[in-house]
Order: sequence, then C-alpha cells, then structure tokens
Amino acid sequence: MPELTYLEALRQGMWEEMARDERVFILGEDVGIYGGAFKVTEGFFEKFGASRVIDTPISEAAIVGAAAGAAHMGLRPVAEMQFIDFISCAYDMLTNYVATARYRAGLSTPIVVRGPSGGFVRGGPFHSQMPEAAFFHTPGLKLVAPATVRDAKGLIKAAIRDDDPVIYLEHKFLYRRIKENIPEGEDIITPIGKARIAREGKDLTIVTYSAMVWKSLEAAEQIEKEDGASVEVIDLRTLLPMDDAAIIASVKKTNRALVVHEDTRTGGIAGEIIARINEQAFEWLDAPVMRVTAHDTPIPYAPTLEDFVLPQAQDVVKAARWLLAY
Amino acid sequence: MPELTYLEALRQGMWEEMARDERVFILGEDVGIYGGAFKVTEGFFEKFGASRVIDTPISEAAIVGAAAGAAHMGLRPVAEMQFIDFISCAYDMLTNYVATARYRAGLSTPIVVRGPSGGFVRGGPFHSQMPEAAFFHTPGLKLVAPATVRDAKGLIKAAIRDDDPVIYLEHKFLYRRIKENIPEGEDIITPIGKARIAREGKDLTIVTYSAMVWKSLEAAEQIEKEDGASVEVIDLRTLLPMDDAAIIASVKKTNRALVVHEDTRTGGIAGEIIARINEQAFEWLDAPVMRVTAHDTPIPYAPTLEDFVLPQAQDVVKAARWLLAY
Amino acid sequence: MTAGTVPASTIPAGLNREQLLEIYYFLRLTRSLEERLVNLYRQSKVIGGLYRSLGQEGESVASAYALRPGDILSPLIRNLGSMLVRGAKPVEVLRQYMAKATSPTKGRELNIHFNDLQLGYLGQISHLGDMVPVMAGIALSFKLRKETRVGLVYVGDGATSAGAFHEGINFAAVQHLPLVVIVEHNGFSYSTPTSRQTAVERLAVKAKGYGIPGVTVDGNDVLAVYEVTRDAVERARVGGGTTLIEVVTYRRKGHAEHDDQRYQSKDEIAKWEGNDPVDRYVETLQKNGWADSTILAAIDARVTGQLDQAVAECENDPLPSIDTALTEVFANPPSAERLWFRDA
Amino acid sequence: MTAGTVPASTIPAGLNREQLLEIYYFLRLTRSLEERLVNLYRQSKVIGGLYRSLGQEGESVASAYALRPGDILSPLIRNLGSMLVRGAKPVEVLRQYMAKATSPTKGRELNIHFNDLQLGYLGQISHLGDMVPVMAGIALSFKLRKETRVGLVYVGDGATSAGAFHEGINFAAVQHLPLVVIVEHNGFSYSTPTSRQTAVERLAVKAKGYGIPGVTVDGNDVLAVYEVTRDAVERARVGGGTTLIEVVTYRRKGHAEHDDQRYQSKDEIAKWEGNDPVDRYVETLQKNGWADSTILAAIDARVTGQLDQAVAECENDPLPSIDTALTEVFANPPSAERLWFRDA
Ligand SMILES: Cc1ncc(C[n+]2csc(CCOP(=O)(O)OP(=O)(O)O)c2C)c(N)n1
Ligand SMILES: Cc1ncc(C[n+]2csc(CCOP(=O)(O)OP(=O)(O)O)c2C)c(N)n1
Ligand SMILES: [Mg+2]
Ligand SMILES: [Mg+2]
Repeated sequence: MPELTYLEALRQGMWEEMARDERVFILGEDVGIYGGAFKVTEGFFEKFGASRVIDTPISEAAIVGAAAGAAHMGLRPVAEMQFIDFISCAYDMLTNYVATARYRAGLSTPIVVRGPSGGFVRGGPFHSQMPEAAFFHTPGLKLVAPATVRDAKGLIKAAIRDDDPVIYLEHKFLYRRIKENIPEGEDIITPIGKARIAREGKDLTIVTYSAMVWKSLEAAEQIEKEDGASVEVIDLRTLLPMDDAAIIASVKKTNRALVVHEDTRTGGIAGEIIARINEQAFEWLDAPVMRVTAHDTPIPYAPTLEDFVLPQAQDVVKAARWLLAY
Repeated sequence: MPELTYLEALRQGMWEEMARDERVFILGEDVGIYGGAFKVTEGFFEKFGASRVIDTPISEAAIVGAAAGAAHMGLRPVAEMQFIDFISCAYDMLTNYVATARYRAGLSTPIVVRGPSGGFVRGGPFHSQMPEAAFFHTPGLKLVAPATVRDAKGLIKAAIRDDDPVIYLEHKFLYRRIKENIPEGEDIITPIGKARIAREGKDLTIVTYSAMVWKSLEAAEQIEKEDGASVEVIDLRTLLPMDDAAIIASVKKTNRALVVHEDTRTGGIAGEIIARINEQAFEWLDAPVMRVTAHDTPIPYAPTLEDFVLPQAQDVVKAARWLLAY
Repeated sequence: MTAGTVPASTIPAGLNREQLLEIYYFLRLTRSLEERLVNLYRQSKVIGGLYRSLGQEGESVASAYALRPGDILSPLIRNLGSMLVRGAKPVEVLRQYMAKATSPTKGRELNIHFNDLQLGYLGQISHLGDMVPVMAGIALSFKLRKETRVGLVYVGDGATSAGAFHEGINFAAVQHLPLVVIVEHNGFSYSTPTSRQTAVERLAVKAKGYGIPGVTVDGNDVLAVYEVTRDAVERARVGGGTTLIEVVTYRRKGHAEHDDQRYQSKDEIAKWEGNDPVDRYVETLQKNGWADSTILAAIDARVTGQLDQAVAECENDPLPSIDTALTEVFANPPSAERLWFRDA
Repeated sequence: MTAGTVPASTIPAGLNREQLLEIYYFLRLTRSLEERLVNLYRQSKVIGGLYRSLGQEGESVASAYALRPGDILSPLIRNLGSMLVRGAKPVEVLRQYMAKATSPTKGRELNIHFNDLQLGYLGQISHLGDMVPVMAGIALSFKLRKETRVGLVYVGDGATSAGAFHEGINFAAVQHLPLVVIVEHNGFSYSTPTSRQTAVERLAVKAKGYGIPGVTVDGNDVLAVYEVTRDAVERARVGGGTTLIEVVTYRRKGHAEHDDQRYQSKDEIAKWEGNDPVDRYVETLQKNGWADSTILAAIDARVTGQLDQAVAECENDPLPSIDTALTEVFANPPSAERLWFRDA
C-alpha cells in the first residue's frame, strides 16, 4: 500500500479521471511540459498529449471562460490557477457567467477550477490567500477544500464527476508535508457536501477545514492531554453546499463550538457557520460560538509577521480552553 | 428648504466636493455629456469640464486602477460603475491592488468607487446585485451604503474626504423614490463607521442597511400597530468598519436581534453580524439571532420571481413576530 | 425567367435566389419584431428595457446566415437578427421580453439572453466581453473533438475595451481556434463615441495585435457582410484559425428605448437612415432582378401574419409561478432552500 | 584625450562620458547585487523565491536611464536595474528579500515590491498586468495637472495576455496619456514560450491595436534601448501620448532560482550568453574609446565595496516585531484589532 503525499494524491485522482473519461482535460499556465508551478500535473503532458493538457496564456478570465464554453459542449475541463490568488482575475467570469449559467439559462457547466491556496509558506500578500469567502457568497458554485491525502484524491475525483462547477482549494502547505497510505486501484470518491469527523469528542466542537484541520487536531490532542477535555473536530471538506447536519449534530452533542479558519476574520466564512449554528442549535449552546481566524490584514511576508497574523495551534488551544471554561 | 431625492442628494454631495476641492474628479462610462446612465452626474461635464469629468472606455479594471494611480499622486478620484454589478470586473484590482496598498507598501489610495446596486427594479441577474459581501471580506476597503437622502449626501462627502478607499453603494430603487428636506448650504458629513438608530424600540433589534431599512421600518410600524411591540431599527450606513458598539448596545437593550439584508443568505454579511452579536452579547440573547435575506439564487427578471426571491416587508414582520414570541 | 422582368444578373457569393429571399425574410422579421416590441414596450408589457438594432439588422442577419448547422454563435443585445437566422422563434423573444413563464429562460433572464445549443446560439450575459472567452471554449471543444464546426461571437466597439475581449481573442488566436469575432463598429457605446473608446480608426487593425486576419466590411451591405463572414467561417472550418471582422454600421436608435440620444447628431442619424441596410438590400434585389416587389410584399405579409400570431400566442401567457423561483441553481441539489420566513 | 588611447568617437544619443560610465555602474551594480542575492539565497537568508534578470540588465537600466527626475516607473520582478537607476539602494533590496524590519515595506512585501514615489518608482503587485492601469492613472494625474512628467511601465511578454494590460494601455492610448509601455520579449513566461502566449511574432505590433506607435529594439543593446526609450519619453512629455516599445531579449535563468529550466534549450541559452548586454556594452565603450579597462575596473571595485557594505549593514538586522503586524491597514483606524485569543 503506497504512501502518497497530498500532492501525489491530487495528481493521482486527476490522472485516474483523465484515464477513465476522455472528456476530461486540463488547461492552465505552465501545466504542460513543465508540469505546473508545483508539479501537480507532472507527467500529464507526456501521457495525455498536448490536446488534453493545454498551456494557456496568462489569462485567468479566458481560462475559466474557455473551460465554461467547453463544458457546455460536454467536456469536463479542469482549470489550474497557478496560485489561487490569481482566481481574482476570473472573479467576474466565475460569479457572473459560470455560477449563474444553469439558473439563468439552463446551461450545464461542469468545470473544476483548482489551485494552491493558503499561507504558512512565506509567500507574501499575493501567494498566500484563502479565496473561499469571495465565491462562497455566489449561488451556483460549489467549493471543496481537502485537508487529508485521501480527500485530496477523493474530492478531485468527485469534483470532476460533478455536474456543477466546483472550485477545488488545495493547500500548498500540505502538498508535501502530509502522507497517507492509499490502497492502489481504489476508486476513492469523497462525496461533495459531506463533512467528516476528524476526531471524536464530547466537550467542544471545532468546525474547520483545509490546513487548519491539522492545527485543530494538534490543539485537541494537547487539550486532551493537559486538560482531560475531549474535543471533536469536524473537517468540513466541502464548504458549499455546507453539511449543516454534521455541524449541528456535533454542536448538539458538545454544546460548545469553535470555528477555526485561516482566512481573515471579517467576512470569512466562519460568520456564516456561526449564523447557522445559532439558527439551528441556539438552545443547545452553553457558550457563544467563537472563532479563531487570521487577523484582518493582508498576509505579510516576514515569518514573524505571517506567524502572528495567521492562526496557530496555540490560538486554538487558548480559545478552546476559554470555551471549555465558560 | 428644498426637498431632494436620494439621487439629487448624492449628486449635490459630489458637486459640493468638486467645487470645494479641485483634486476631486470623476471618471466612468458615460458620466460626461450623457451625465451617467442614471443621470447622477448630470451637469457635471458642463460645470467642471472634460478634464474633471472623464468618459472612459468600458474597462472597469482600468477605471479603478487609473483611479488608484491618480490617488497615489494626491488626487481624489470618484469612479462610477455604470451598474455596481460590473464592479466584479475590477475585483482583482480592488482587492489585490487597492485594498493592500497602504499595508504592503505605505501607499495612500483615497478613491471612491460608487454605483447603483440592488434589486426591486426588474433588472434581472446582472443589474440587481448587492456586491458588499465580496469586498467586505478584504481588509483595506471601506464600504458604505446609505439608506436615506441625508446620508446619500453625507456619506458621499465623507467618502470623498476619507483617506482610505471607499466603496459607496447607492440603491437604485431609492434614487427617485425617497425625498427629504435638506437645508441648503449645510455641509452634511455622515461620519464613516457610525450606525444610526432609524427607529427606537425596546423589544427587538433589527440590524439592516440600504433599501432594507425602509422595509424594516415598514415592518416595525406594522408590528407596533398590530402587536404593540416596539422594534428598534439600526441603519448601519457603514458596513466596514462596522459599528459594533451601536449594534451591541441595542441588542443588550432588546435581547433579541434580526438581521435584514437584500443580499443572498449564504455568505451575505448577516453571518458576520450574527457572529459579532454572538461573540459580544451572547449572555443578553433571549432568542437566536435570525436573518431575513434574499434566497440563494441569482436575481430573476420576472416580477413574480424577483419578488419571491428578494426579502419583503412581510418577511420581516413574520421573522420579527417569531422572535418576539420566542 | 418570365418575359417582361429585368434579366437577372448572376447572384454573388454562391447564394441562390431562395437564399436571397430567405435573407430578406429574416431582415424583415427582425425589424418588424422589434417594432412589435416597441408597441408592447409603450403598453408597458415589456418588463425591462428595450434595445433596438435599427440599421444593424443587415450585418446581424447576413453574418449569421454564413454559418452552417452545428456552428454556434453568441449574439449581443443588438443581434436579434442573428438568433432568428439560427432558428430562435419570435414568440420566444416576445416571451423573454415580457418575462413569461413560457419563455426559454422561464422568466429568469431578460430580452434575448437565451440559448439553444442545438440550433446554435448561446445567449450573452450582460458583462461585456465575457462571451469571447466562452466562445473560445466552445471553439476549443470543436478543435479537441476534431469537429468541423465553427464559433462566431459578436462584440461591440465599446466592448473591445474590456479585458475579457482581449483575453478571449488572444486565447483563440494562439490556440488557432475556429472562431470568428465580429466587431460591430456602430459609432457608440451607450453615449460614448468610438473615438473615446479607442485611438484606432479602423477596429479591424486590432486583429494585428493578435496575429490573425482582420477585415473591414460595410456593415450595411448585406451581401458583402455575408461574403466576408462566409470566407472567415470556412477558413476557420478547415483549420485556418481565428478572424476578426469589423462591420461598419451605425446605431440609429439610442442605447435603449429610454435614451434621448442627445449626444447623437441628427444629421448623422439622417445620413445613416439613407444608408439603411434593408432598403439597400431591397434595392439590390430589385435592381438585379433577383426579386420583385410582389414577392417581397408577400414576404412582408408572411412576417406580419407570423408576428400577429406570435403576439397573440403569448400576450396572455402567465408570469412564472413562484414554485419555479428556486430550482436549478445547481444540478444537485435540485432546488435552493425556501427560507423559513416564507414557509406557507 | 591622453596620447596612446584609441581616439574616442562621438558618443551617441546625446549622452556624455560620465553618463556612459554611470550606466555601466548601474549595469554592474544590478548584476552583482543579484549575485549577492544568489549567495544569500543559497545560505537560506532570502526568505522567499529569488528572481534573476541575468541577460536583461541592459534594457532595464537603459530604459530607466532615459527618464528624468519627477518621472515615475513601475518595475517588474526582472527590473531591479531600473529601480537602482531611480535611486533605490542595494541595501533596501537586500532587506526586502530577507524580510527585515528595516526594509522599505517593513517586511510586509517581498523582493523588489516597494515604492518611492519621490525618487520615481512604484513597485508592482504580483497580479500581472495590474500595473498598467495604475500607471495610466499616474500618467493621468500628470496630464490633469499639466505637469511635464512621464510614466513608464514594464510588462512581460506573458503579461501582455492579461486583461488588465489591455484595459490599461487602451485607456492610456485613448486618453493620450504620457506613458511608455515597455514589453519585455524575453522568450518565456515561466515555462511557456512566447509562441504559446500570442500568435504575433513581433510584440511591437500590439501597439497597432491601440493606435499608438510601436517600436522594436534590440534589448541587449544598451545604447539602442536608451535612445528608443528617450525618444518615446520625450514625445510623451510634450503631449505626444503613449508608446509601446518591444525590447527583444532573453531570460537566461529560469523563472526563479528553483526552476530547472528543463524547457529551455541549452544552445539557445549559450547563444544568448554570447550576446550578453553588459559584455556588449563594455566592448562598445572600449572599442570607441569611451572607457578603458582601468576605469571600468575601478567602477567594479566601487560596486564590490558598496555591496560588501550593504550586505554587512543589513545581514543582522532583525525581522519585524509583531507589534508592527497590524498597523496601517487603513489610514483610520490606525490598526487592525488584535484578536482576543492573542491578548497577552
Ligand atoms: C463590463 C460591462 N461594463 C459596463 C456595461 C454597461 N453597458 C451595457 S451596454 C454598454 C455599451 C456597449 O457598447 P458597445 O459594446 O459598443 O455595443 P452597442 O451597444 O453599441 O451594440 C455598456 C457600457 C456592461 N454591460 N458590461
Ligand atoms: C494574473 C497572474 N497570473 C499568473 C501569475 C503567475 N506568474 C508569475 S510570473 C509569471 C510569468 C510571467 O511571464 P512574463 O510576463 O513573460 O514575465 P517574465 O517572467 O518573462 O519577466 C506567471 C505566470 C501572476 N503573477 N499573475
Ligand atoms: Mg457600439
Ligand atoms: Mg517573459
């Protein structure tokens, strides 16, 4: 049973889908011979050829727009953003053209737009972003953000097979830092819309996703060890449509909730999650739902600053303790 | 004391600022001889000339980018988006270039980007949007959304004088539908960051902004009359930075809160408001904070559909009653 | 040829007489349908704005006529004619403008923003320029599947300034996609004259920046537009890549029906009225003996009858029921949640 | 002229001997500073990536040298040379790369993303193309205030595909703004050859689509770049509007230091090594008797000394203190909120 990194699992998932379904093709900047800035598509050009692995100009709006057009015709494009920060250049195309296509005009647009998101890599303000909140707001888009090796594979496969447009946010900090045994030949599909209990617990629920799952798990273990409290960690996996049922079930069990994400506080999706908990489980809450997030600034470059601005495991510990003591 | 419409008040505010400060200029599509699609800048070209009222190509990114460049040099550009829906084409420029300029590089970028937002006018999916959530998420931008004639004037003047970039969301449904007496020559400045109590009450707080202030007031009056309950309505006026103090003070008084906005539910800024109330006034809440919003769809064109998708005064009444009875 | 008629000269551009008349039919249908819409607009039966293509029907119809079945075009607001050529029905257009439940978009989208990919048209969204990348993607699908199909996309002079136009046409050009880009040089973008939109005189030169052929054609000369478009389409079909065609024409009406056109010179409007594409086409048909006034009048009558019927057919159609408001945001889930404060 | 030296020919482009030597100084400074950065990078003292301009220093320095005080340029990642010409200090660049508290952006932004509008440079953001509209806005401010100042913006061959490039240059062209756009045709955009980026051979033809002059110059010929840029800058200064200059050069290093360049041909790299702009410039200086090896060696020594000092000066500077992490998101409020779970 081979051990794969997060990046390899993502790559394997795409590879399997391309081998399985000839409608699937890849387009993006430097995805061909070079194999992508992070080498996610390494080997694809050689295997699948220039017509299914297309190097494009630096034109994110055109990449997404062309993917949409091809998808209308029955193809299954997977568009890479070299860094997810550049998806902002396709914001209009995604929110106005792609997201609305089915509702306004009955058009099917099964595209996947994926790219490396997130910080902790000294990337500075334009290579460290978490863009989910900007797209989370638009009806018609699905959003997934795998935290584990298994889900990196399972969600890309599910995203490619989905009949709706899906934004797939991979976390670049996890690319080569986490490994997992993935049985060869297993057709892993992580269902879109289903959260995962990353750790069971009964005293506090942490709702989180992407790289913050690991920091939350680290915090949960420390608290278990040092405080004897048991913390449940929900890995959302899909941000949209959100798995309210999983969140609410956990909160009704633990009566305390903490939302943890890497994005800035104001306008980050924690607000929405808290609103939903409040609407659906108010009576079960023994404490306010709190959040651990980045500070409301751009992501600075210097390690000291980045580490300060971004949320850390010790922040989760501190917030969790505050909630447990409430 | 002349009676002005919302649109006239906005126009007067810009006019006074241009007369007062020669650094102020206007740029946008058809803002010159034509006076803008909604005639907001009617007469400006004749008064201030072609070099201060600039008709641009259809290039929202260039309009905002050029405004930013000019602002760095000490000018005070006011950029019009013909409909605010087209601000999505400048999303990258606003969130990456403009919003970060001071933090990342010490640059001053005092621009105002304004345009007609909102629905209820049968504009269909691309002429009815509320874009605040997309920009609300980015540290470095201020957001204002006047509901009254007085604030239409007071906030545009404050926005132009502000040293930070401000997105000014005017509501096209209000343009010619509301009127108010505005004393001639009064230099009205509505401070950015300060909410307004649109109606005092003690049993329930409604937090809202823009056109929904009027629907909320209508609901509040109906409830007062029919149920004898007293509803406080907070008109946020500024969405960013948000006036937490005003919201929290009201909630601590009424112990019940309802957030009302015209934007879609998921990812709309109500989530953030609820998170803040929950964080800062949890102990004071006698009921969950609920929200009345649009449904999670694009805005459809047909009156029947638009009226169904968008929030109405009767929805506010219903939600308020539910909360009052909780 | 019947004795007594003018001897017919050879019909150019490989067209036959039937096709010439069919083109006339679509020109007339376009213009008359818009006139019906004006009436309905004045009666407040059109829900939103009304956008005319008066004076531009020629280029719209003729360019679309150069396509074959399987090809796909993307119209702009002023390309009603192109959609009718592809098979969109007048009643569909009426229903769209009136937001009827029976309209192609079920009342969700306005005017001619609707699609039929089988018939070969993909309605635009409002954001100008966006359809160029999308149509590049459609052309890309043709290329990837080795289909001999062609895409065609219309762009206004104003919309050439949009970033999406640039990204899309460049993408098509460098990928050598079977796409024809028609730039409608009609003098204005809303109130803004083309001279405030771009510093070039001839929009066809924009092709040079993309390394593709660019050609300018008199947009009010129906047969010339047909011929130029057909050449570009057939070149694209055999792997010749992307072409930009500038059609020179004039927007005789305001941006929309409510626009007072204060910025347009009356003389100029009058001048272009004298250069009307339909009038010119009729003259060409008659002068060359390809059609006489009797046959044209018969077509006019047919159009009138069809439009009478179309208006009658839909005028009393209902507006959409609220049961349809929340469906199909996604393929799955099939419906958005009905919010709690709206539960019956 | 001292006896025994080659008789000096007339110096072209209105330059004098001192200026020629100053240009040499900046060329050497640019190259040597990048070499120092490579060392620091290998020692893991550079925090993020390292981007070289090896082989492109000539165009960068020469074009910037054509500006006057008060003019403003916006550099790309490979335009270190242009910033040094405008007065950026090597120690500032070192501090930026090492994310020092003392860096111009206080450790917030990386590499050469920093500004000094007094000296006349505005650092880029990463999103390619975005600086073109921004620089159009700066040029617009010059025009509105009737100042005789000029803006200059660099764009890579790859970045010409971005929508923002198009919108910005078109805006500048139609508004007749004093802006010079330098397109660096260096063969690649990351791994993508220019032939996959655009279908044109000569990027200067892109000017045609904007109705502005476009000129191509050998980017490794320092004096030619200077001359062409100066002409464009001075035309802009007197109200002649926008110009696009294509500088033809080659990126001899990978996109960044970590890039293995597998997609670049070794032969081609070698060929361009033989066409090195600094070597060619030195040869020109010596051949024409404008400088001898002694004086050039003295400049080299001066550069070495300055860089030794610069490295020493900053290597031990501290990283930014967390007290500075939250300030200046806005002018007002002066600081973002420190989140509750971080309170001391
Ligand atoms: C991105 C964007 N910005 C602004 C608008 C508003 N708008 C609608 S039509 C129009 C003018 C279009 O002019 P042109 O492209 O020349 O087409 P024409 O109306 O002449 O056919 C404008 C500015 C828009 N639809 N999209
Ligand atoms: C909008 C955007 N998309 C993608 C990138 C990622 N990226 C950074 S540099 C680069 C290549 C740039 O090539 P070119 O413009 O030719 O400049 P060069 O590196 O050759 O100097 C790419 C794709 C980016 N910075 N911005
Ligand atoms: Mg036009
Ligand atoms: Mg390059």
